[in-house]
Amino acid sequence: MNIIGSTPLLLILLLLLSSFTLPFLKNPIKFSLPVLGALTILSWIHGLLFIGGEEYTIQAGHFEAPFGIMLRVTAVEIAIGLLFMTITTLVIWFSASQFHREVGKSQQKTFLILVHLLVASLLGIVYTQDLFNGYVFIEVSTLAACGIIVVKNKADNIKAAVKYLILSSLGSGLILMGIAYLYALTGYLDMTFIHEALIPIASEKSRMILISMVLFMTGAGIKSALFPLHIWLPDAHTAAPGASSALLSGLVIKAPAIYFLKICVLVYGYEMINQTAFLQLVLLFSGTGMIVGSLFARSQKTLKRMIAYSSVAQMGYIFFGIGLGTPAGMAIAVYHMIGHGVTKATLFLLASTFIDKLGKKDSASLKGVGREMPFEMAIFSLCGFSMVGIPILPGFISKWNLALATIETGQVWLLAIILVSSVLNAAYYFPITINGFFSEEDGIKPNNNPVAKVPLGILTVLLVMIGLLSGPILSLIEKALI
Amino acid sequence: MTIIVQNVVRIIVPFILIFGSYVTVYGHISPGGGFAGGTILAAALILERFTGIKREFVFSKELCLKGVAVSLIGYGILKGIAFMEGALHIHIISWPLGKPGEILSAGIMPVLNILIGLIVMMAFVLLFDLFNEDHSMEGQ
Amino acid sequence: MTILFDNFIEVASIILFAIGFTTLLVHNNLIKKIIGLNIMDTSIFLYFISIGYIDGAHAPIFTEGVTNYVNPVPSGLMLTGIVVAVSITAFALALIIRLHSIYGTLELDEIMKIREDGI
Amino acid sequence: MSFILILPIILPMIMAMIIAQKNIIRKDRLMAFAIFSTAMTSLIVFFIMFKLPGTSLPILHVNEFIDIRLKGDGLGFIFAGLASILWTLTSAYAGVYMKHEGKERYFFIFFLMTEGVTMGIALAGNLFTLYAFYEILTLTTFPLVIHAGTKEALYSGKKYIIYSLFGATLILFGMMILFSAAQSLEFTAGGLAQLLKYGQPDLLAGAFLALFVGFGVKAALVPLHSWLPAAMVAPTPVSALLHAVAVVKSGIFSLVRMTFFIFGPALVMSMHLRAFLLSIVLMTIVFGSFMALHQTHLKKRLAYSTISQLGYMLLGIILLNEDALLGTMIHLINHALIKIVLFFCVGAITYSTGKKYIYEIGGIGRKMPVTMMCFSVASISLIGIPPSNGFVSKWFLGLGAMSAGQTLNIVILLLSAFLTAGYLLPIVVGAFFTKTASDIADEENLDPPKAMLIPIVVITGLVITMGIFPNPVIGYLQVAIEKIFL
Repeated sequence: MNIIGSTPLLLILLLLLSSFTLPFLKNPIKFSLPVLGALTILSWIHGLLFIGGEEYTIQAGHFEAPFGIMLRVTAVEIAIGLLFMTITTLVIWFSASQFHREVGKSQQKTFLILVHLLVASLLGIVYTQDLFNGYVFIEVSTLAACGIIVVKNKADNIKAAVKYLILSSLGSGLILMGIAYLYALTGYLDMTFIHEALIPIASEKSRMILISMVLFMTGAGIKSALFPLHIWLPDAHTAAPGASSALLSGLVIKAPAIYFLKICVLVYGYEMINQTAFLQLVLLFSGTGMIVGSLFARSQKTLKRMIAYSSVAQMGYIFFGIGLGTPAGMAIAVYHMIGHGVTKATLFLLASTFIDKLGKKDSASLKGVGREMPFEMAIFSLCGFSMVGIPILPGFISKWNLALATIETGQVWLLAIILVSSVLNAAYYFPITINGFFSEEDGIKPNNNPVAKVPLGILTVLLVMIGLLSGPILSLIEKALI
Repeated sequence: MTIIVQNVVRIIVPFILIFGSYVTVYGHISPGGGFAGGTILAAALILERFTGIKREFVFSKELCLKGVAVSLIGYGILKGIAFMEGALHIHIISWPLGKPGEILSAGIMPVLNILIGLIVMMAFVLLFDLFNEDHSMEGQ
Repeated sequence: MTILFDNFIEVASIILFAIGFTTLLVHNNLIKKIIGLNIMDTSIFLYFISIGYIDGAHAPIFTEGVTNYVNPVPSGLMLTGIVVAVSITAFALALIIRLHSIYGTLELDEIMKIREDGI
Repeated sequence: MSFILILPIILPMIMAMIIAQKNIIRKDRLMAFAIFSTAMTSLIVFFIMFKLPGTSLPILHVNEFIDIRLKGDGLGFIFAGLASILWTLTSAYAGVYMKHEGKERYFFIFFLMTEGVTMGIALAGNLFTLYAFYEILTLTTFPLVIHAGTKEALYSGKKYIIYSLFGATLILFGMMILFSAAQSLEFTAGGLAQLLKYGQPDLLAGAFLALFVGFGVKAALVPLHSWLPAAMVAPTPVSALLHAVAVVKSGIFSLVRMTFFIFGPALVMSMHLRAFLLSIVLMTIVFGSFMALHQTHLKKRLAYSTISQLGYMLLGIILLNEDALLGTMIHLINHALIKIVLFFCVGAITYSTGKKYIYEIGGIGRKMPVTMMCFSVASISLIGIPPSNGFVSKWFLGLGAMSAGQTLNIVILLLSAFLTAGYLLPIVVGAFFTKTASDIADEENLDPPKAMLIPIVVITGLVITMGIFPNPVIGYLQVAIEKIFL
């Protein structure tokens, strides 16, 4: 049991190791895909065995906390970890047939190396209980993420990557400053130890604690594209090749958010965050993001850019859940990360497929695509429906629960934000579906590039399953967050 | 570069290399360690490149990349085993705790230090080469 | 005032942080942005290390007869921090070199202008 | 045996899937297959209605609120039965009619799917299930609305979907508040008891208003009605069935469910919203009638007439008493029958002569005697001249208004009846008593083929029967309604 129990650590190590092995291989995809697959299966075994169990920690190395680094394993970490592993594997599987057409065969090796590195660091961010360790992993993930943007060697990509890198470094600087404040206050880096040490001095040093909270919020906000700090995201996600966009939008922006969530819950605790005005700030930013992000998305002409702006709005939902400051709100934030991760990854994969097949980037060119590619367009519509909030699909469930949690906190007027945002979502996803299925064709005949349908199918099944199993998932997550 | 500089560098570089190796190897019992040592080693090699000294044995880009990867794998395996042992509380291998002042007494510690030194050195040289010739992608 | 002088390292690091931050945000030149970034990072390192520093204590290496050591943890952390900062800087510089070779300038607003004109 | 409850929903969907396979069903057998499917569905509905009333079937229980559950009760069966019969007859009519519109296979796929969804609305056991089917209804009817594929059709479709989504959002908002107040959305005759104890009545009133307006969008509540006339670009069977029966009646039915099975009459009465709602509803009735007077496009005239008639049903709901609710339910049935006849007749005219405007069809009654006779009968019924069925429903609505003490409403009802006469009778008179327009073909009999004519005649027969022998239906409804007002 010990060995399976420490799977998270093993996953991170094996991913790093396999990443360093890739440069020596002639046909990297043949090695990478089985490795990722095997690790995904491993993580599912671990997940299914432990997700309902007690929370426990894995000690990395020979020292206990507060000196050593601990990995914390609860339903939250397991769920997000599973999401990351599964999506990465499916995206790589999908891109195996397509990636070289978009970027070129020679870059595929670099891409795979970076993806392995990226996933390892993302898992590190999710599982770690040590603030500084989290920071290091965040930096590694930033580098790797920039890397998978610039594998497509175009001017747009480099510019987007520079923008992302600079802003992101700013964010990590702020996070590091926050860590420094907490370390100066308490002398610990382990989240639970900091919490213990903060409780007695909470009222005395409240201003310092507030400053550190705001630092973390801004830092994680930049990296997770919280509304006014999102400016790097549309460029980066649009310029990147399809598989990279799927990973960036599905996973990379989620990791700092979960780091922030863990800081809120574990370091400060519900009592402390609810005493300050800090949560109102989070709610303000996220609420604005939910609406403005959708508005921006509506006015975009390129398909990928629209989906990217929609990510801004959806990250708003996640931070909105965190901003409610209750276990229910946090649980929905986590659930929405899962639901949105799957949906957005699928959407980006499909978008890149359409672009690949039609050779055009704007959403207007999708007219009549549904007749030529009914399978892809149907999945696209399903994802769109999930975003809009058609019942049973995950998007609806997060909205619904978010609303219930909002009513519970007594801020009924915030419901308006959720509803307006979902109407706006409809305003930009429905036209694509409608045009795709019901418009007369423009006469563009798609080329016959093969599309890997199996991973898309699996993603769709996952999407529906997440919706159907929302009850148990949410209750497990909420139990872990109290 | 003038011949004076080149000759001075020719004389200095071996000493720097030795100093770097010293810092690397003694990492676990005195100030220093893999990173610091690796940086010093890299500084020596970069100094050579600056002054334009040609040697028979050059750290080419390919070699550096592979070297970094191999060292990382080695480091990863060793450190990984140590991590996993700690995590599972199994302790198959009882690592010696080491005696102050003895280099080879601390189990895998010196090995790890040397590997880090190699990684850092080659990574820096690689970076320098990349910047020097520009127009090529980052492969770190 | 005395508080400021007593905690001069903290004050210095905050000032440095502010300088770095403004450089990063205000300047249009990409290289200057990177410099700002490095100043910012350095200020944090300074702050962190000053937390662990104990006046008059020895380096944290086991030596006969010494009992008071400086806290080694912040130094260790900052070593990692420096590695991270170095790799970020290196990566950013590599990208900027590429950008320069494409656009022939390092000013962000000029790049924007070229893009608008060109496309 | 309770699993049979899902059959009326699943069966048409499966049939739609089968129809979609080009190699299984040949093009010339589409109509027969559709008739077979819909007839099977109505048989099943009536079997459940008489043999297994009151069964309930949980389908998917994710947690307290995502709980898809079917339950049959009197009102649901009446709606399901009505819809399934009309669907059967329409599929016969549409089989012929759609030949001149084209894309029949495409039409029948969504036609059958919509039937399944409508059955889902009728048999839903809680508000969540209802809402889910209600949203799907928007999605399945959308392709039918834009069937023609022209720019105008797409524009109308967009309008339809935007209005519907706006409504759905309001419904969601109301449901959120409701669920957090009651922790349950189960339909219970007379309303959920938990709501009466909830501490914030203002919040509940807000929820009621949101739900009323939200469902009201599909029920063409003025000023949210404008999608309905626009949607008349759809082929006639679609207009007839979906926009006179399925969609708008689903809106009314959902409102009945929401008002009497979730909130309960007592709670709604205590909300002091009635004056406000009454004014909207009366405006709907009068506005619809006046607008209908102005239309020269036949289908648009009928569409505005529908808006006005839907106002009657809304009135019956917000009067909140037994008679008025009975009036609403009977009018739901009667209006469905009448309106479908009217639409079918108009469709037949368009089919045979290609005419769409009132001024073009003078003297058509002599060329299409059977069609126009049916049209006249339906018109007279809609006006509400005794002993037609329209009179029966208006009688009960009037009784309801009396017992609620709202005598003004009776005046409005009478006024609207006059207006109804004003916009329907000229068509009848013009058809029979003016000279035949010159450009109508000289053939002796322009009545449409039998497959189209039979449904028209059968439904007209039903209209007359409902007028003369309304008692079995009234008795059935009374039993169902009694429980609410206990």
